Amino acid sequence: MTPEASHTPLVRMSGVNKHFGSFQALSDINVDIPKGQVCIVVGPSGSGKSTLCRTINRLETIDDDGGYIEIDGARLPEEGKALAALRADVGMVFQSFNLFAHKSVVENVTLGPTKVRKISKKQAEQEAMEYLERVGVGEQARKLPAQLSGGQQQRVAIARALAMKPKVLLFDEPTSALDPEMVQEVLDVMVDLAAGGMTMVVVTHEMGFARKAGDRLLFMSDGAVIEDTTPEKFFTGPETSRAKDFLSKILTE
Amino acid sequence: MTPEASHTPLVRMSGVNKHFGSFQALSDINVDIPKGQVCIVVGPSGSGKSTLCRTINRLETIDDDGGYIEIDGARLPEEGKALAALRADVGMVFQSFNLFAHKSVVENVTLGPTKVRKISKKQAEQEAMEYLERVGVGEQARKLPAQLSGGQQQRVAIARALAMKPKVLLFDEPTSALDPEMVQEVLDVMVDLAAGGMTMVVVTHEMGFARKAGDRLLFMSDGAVIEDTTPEKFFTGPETSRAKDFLSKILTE
Amino acid sequence: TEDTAEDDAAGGGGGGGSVTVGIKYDQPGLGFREGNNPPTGFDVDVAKAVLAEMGYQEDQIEWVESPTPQRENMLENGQVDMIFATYSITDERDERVDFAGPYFMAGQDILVRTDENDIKGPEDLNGRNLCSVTGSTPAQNVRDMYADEVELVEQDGYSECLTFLQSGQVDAVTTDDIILAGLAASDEYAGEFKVVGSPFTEEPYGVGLPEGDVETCEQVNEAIQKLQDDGTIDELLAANTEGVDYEANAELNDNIELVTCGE
Amino acid sequence: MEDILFLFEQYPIWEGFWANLKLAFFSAIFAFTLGVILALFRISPVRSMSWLSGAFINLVRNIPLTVLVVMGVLIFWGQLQINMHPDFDTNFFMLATIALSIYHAPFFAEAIRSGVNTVPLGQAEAARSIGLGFFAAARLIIIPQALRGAITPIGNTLIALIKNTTVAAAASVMEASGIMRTMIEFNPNLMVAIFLIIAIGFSLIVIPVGLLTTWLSERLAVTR
Amino acid sequence: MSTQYVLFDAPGPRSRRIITILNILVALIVIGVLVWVYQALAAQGQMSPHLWWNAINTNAWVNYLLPGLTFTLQAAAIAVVSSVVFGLFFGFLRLAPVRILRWISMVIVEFFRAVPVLVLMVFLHFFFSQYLSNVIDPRNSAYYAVIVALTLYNGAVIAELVRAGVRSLPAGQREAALAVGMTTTKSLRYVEVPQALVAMLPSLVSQFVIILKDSALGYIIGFSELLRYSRHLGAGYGNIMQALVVAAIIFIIINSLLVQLAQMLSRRLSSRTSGVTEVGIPGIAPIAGDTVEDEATETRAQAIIQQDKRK
Ligand SMILES: Nc1ncnc2c1ncn2[C@@H]1O[C@H](COP(=O)(O)OP(=O)(O)OP(=O)(O)O)[C@@H](O)[C@H]1O
Ligand SMILES: Nc1ncnc2c1ncn2[C@@H]1O[C@H](COP(=O)(O)OP(=O)(O)OP(=O)(O)O)[C@@H](O)[C@H]1O
Ligand SMILES: [Mg+2]
Ligand SMILES: [Mg+2]
Repeated sequence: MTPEASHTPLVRMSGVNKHFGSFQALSDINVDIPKGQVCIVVGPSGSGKSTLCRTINRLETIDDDGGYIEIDGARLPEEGKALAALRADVGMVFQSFNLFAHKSVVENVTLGPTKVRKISKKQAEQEAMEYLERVGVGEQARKLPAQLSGGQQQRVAIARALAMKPKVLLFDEPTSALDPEMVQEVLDVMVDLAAGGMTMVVVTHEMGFARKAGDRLLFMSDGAVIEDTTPEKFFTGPETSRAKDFLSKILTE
Repeated sequence: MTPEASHTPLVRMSGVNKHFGSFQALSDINVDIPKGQVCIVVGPSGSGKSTLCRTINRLETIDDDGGYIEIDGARLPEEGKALAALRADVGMVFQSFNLFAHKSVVENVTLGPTKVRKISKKQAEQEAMEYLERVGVGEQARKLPAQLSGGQQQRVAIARALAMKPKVLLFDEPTSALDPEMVQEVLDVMVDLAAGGMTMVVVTHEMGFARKAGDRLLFMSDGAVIEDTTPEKFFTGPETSRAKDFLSKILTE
Repeated sequence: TEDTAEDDAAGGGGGGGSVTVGIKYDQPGLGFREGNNPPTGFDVDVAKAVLAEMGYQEDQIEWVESPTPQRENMLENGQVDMIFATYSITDERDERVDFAGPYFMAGQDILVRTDENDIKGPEDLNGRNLCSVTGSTPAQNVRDMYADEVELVEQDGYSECLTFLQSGQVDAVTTDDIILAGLAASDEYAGEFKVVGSPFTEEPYGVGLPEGDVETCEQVNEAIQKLQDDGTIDELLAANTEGVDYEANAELNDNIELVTCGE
Repeated sequence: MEDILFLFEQYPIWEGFWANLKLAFFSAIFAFTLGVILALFRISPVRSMSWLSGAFINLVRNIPLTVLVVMGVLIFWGQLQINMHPDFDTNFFMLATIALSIYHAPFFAEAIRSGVNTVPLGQAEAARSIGLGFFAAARLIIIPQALRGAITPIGNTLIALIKNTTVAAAASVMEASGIMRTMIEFNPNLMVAIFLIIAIGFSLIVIPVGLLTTWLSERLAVTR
Repeated sequence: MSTQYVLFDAPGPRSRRIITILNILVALIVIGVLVWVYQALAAQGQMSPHLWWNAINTNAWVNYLLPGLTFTLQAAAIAVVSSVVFGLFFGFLRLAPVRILRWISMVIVEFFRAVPVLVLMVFLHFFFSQYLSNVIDPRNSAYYAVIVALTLYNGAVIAELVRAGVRSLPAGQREAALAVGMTTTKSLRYVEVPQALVAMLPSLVSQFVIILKDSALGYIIGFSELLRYSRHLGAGYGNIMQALVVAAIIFIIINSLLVQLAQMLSRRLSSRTSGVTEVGIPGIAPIAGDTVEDEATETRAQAIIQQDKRK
């Protein structure tokens, strides 16, 4: 079912399991994501979407039972500097933005490059401004996160992730904490990124976005990926009854 | 424009104004809602939808400038027993459910009937179970609210309101705090109620619901009702430019 | 106590040759001090005279407040070198510190409101309210020896006792006659109180010294002897009780026997 | 070890702690009662009442307890001649109790108020919207939840109160800290042991209260 | 009526009448009580102007109030600085990855929070003058006893504030820092600790109020601070009541200013941290019990450190 990639996938999850205590949050995940692919993840609440997303940069560990995750052909390091270095290559955008509350917008964006990539402050700031302009919040650069709207904060969060020049970007429900009028401005930025060839894993229920920008769609249920298809096919003809059930709940209008 | 009602309207708002300090949250509201009507209220954030809804059972007072509100032909009492009695006749469902956190589900539903309507505990419980069954959470009766999902909590809140056998039900964005999959289960209950002839005022952005169950739609902007029409007409051909603007932001998919 | 911190700041007390003397700060006529002003009173003057005999200049003396309940401690801890603070020589105290002197013989007496006529001596205090200072002998004396039904309130200083006496919360204040005289004479209370005038104990005022400091003790005794012989002490007493209706107990004071140091 | 037994024989250590406990018990009752009244005034819609309570709370909270106790003896008793008991020991015990009660009442009031503040406005609105009147809403919905939210701050205040009973020493009440002082004065060689006896004594009183508070507040916590 | 009361509904006309009546009643009672107090004092001769004047004239300030206030403020200020140092040190120790360190600091912190400050002060006073008389001038032992006792107690409280400050940050802050490639140390250093400190500031300021108030305990061990000096003032001029009232007012004014500063900081800073800047109930330290059990349930943040370290 999986669309085959001709060379090493950028992200490979192979036989990944994850337990919280006795509860199994991920079961036998096998997913290869080639470079440039935009992979949408959908599924009911509690199905393991966030967990899947977070294991990719090891904010959650995985079970030590032979399953593994590779980024760009290299095993995910388990700790220390190597892990930090890997995380620098994997950007993440959270549902609740998680901007650093004590730093201005531009400092939020430069903090990673200067402290992790050791780029000069000046250059980091110049680049940060470019990213901020690109996501449309250049004018807010000197403000504190608390002074921005949710939509603006999330776009700053995207700029912060981009500033690390990541190989892949993870989005965990980036628009679900936003007021309806602000959803679109964030999705627009994401569509641009997708069009620009960024490899992305996006947990979202925004079907418009999924159809417009998604190359592939994973449907999760009870910790397993039970459909691995394209957004178009999924929304028009889901194969499993759980997916049908799920869609009937979501698509009410 | 308002669909004329032949007899006394169940809810009449006439020349209602409301200030918060110097800020005018409602300006000159004139709305009659006949028995059985399902009246949808939409509008941008801050336009006064919640305020309108809350003035109807006097959770907000209105300005003392000649404007008035009548329920079933009687002026809204200003305080004391009379106000409490009136509120018992006007059910309200909140965005954040507001179930009594220290009481079980069934106690939440029986509290009003036993303490306000003075119905025997036994009968109240029996009725409560019927309402809980009707909204599909009969099995959760002995749990505490915090143990339920949002959708279940909101359905309990509806059962709690119904148990008072109200003349009119007010809903203030009843689904906007819910996860997408749970929205439908709540809307389904509301559609049922509407079909059963309940008079309802519903602040919501769920267009599917508005179209399916709404008899009438009020579009608010800056505290005033600037369109008073039907859902169908509103979504297909809004008259004012503000409504068009609003719709273009909401309807992105 | 920390008054010394301020003394240091004020530059009081010269280098190696300074001596720290504990006195009362709140007993007008005996030991009294306001802020950084020089202290005044009979004890202070005697201390100066004694120390002068021992070869100390006035600017070599550091004054420290030594409230009644803390006197033994201050000597034991080395907070002061000597104490001139209406310090009666008793056996109990002698176990913890050493005394030189006495330089004056006081007697315990009772202070009452001017219009009080029922209290003529300690026996009359049964069922009445009496005020004295925490840790001082007089109060216990009265209770143990004369009036076991007296209600006793102890305060940190006599000034509180006077306010209580003035407001009627206590009927009598007891301590040494000379202290009472000084208090009764102060401007604030002029005419309100009287000393009953029948001292019922002997209170030999000694100079408190750290246990075992025989050398200083002997020096102090020598100085006191000289000051008594040449009448200086009488002069100082007269100067400090000027205008007060007070006569020292002549019989006792005329031939004071000094303690033997090092016993 | 013998020395320590000697201390227990020679000095009224138990009586001292007992005095602290008695002070704490009575002060806690009075302070809590006054605190409830202050809290009700504070959250009432009557401006003058809430202002009055606020003024009292802010004044008293900013005065050191020692000053209050000393004022109690020197002003309340000494100057204003308010006698509560002809027996001086009892009288000063009562004075200390009053000072402790006045001092801690604002803290109890704030604890209760913060408990009320843990109840979301929505709970009150929901209660009103099903037709419950003021008293019914307060009794059935708000107070039960507010009390649970107030357990922790009330426990904190109670612990502070227990420790603060030592300040009664300034009103010549013979309690543990005063006895400790006498003991050290006469047995300076046992100073550390004496301190540990008193310190551990207080820990044994205070820590269980803390644990009980935590246990209660967790058990009764309202999960939202 | 834009203020919302949890307990009270928006008032109608009858309630408004009742409120007005109550307002008048309260005003009358307050005036009555004030008049009564005034007359009771006047009857005692306590209202005579010279008694009050003697408590606030130049002599009173120069010789009594200012010297006393200086000592009070000096002791409090030193205690504030040293307790912050103590608190930061033990606070971070309580977050340390080594279990034994966490334990040691927990025992120390809990001990000093459970012992009454006065008991500590009395002990230290004797201890310093007995055993440390060659280090500390015995004449100043009460002064140092006050400072050290305040430091130990308030330092323990601040240690709890530090720990609570880091704990109260949402886990997302650390996760975001890790996600841009910071190590756990860098995340602590650049993201968590700065925010925890900002969040703590208002509580620190209100801790200053506690320290200032507790410095008056020094009165009992003979430290000449404001209270003792004003007692001397009262003793010298027969106006004990007036002198104590003036001392109380000085305390009230200084502490109110500090409380206002704390509240202002808490408003200003709340947008600069994702921690909680609430001051809580100024004047009461959090209880002992609630930390003992925390030891078992490690913080989410700690769990992540551990996670990264393990394996
Ligand atoms: N730290 C944790 N400890 C224990 N269980 C957890 C933890 N995190 C997640 N879980 C559980 O794992 C399951 C999957 O969680 P996850 O957050 O991945 O779901 P999700 O699909 O993202 O849901 P949602 O749409 O609600 O965000 C859930 O049942 C959740 O309760
Ligand atoms: N208690 C209050 N005090 C002051 N202003 C208020 C209060 N409640 C509401 N407002 C103001 O009144 C206006 C209308 O508020 P309302 O909550 O009715 O808007 P709304 O249309 O329901 O918005 P939303 O879609 O965000 O819920 C807003 O500008 C709001 O800031
Ligand atoms: Mg999720
Ligand atoms: Mg609203």
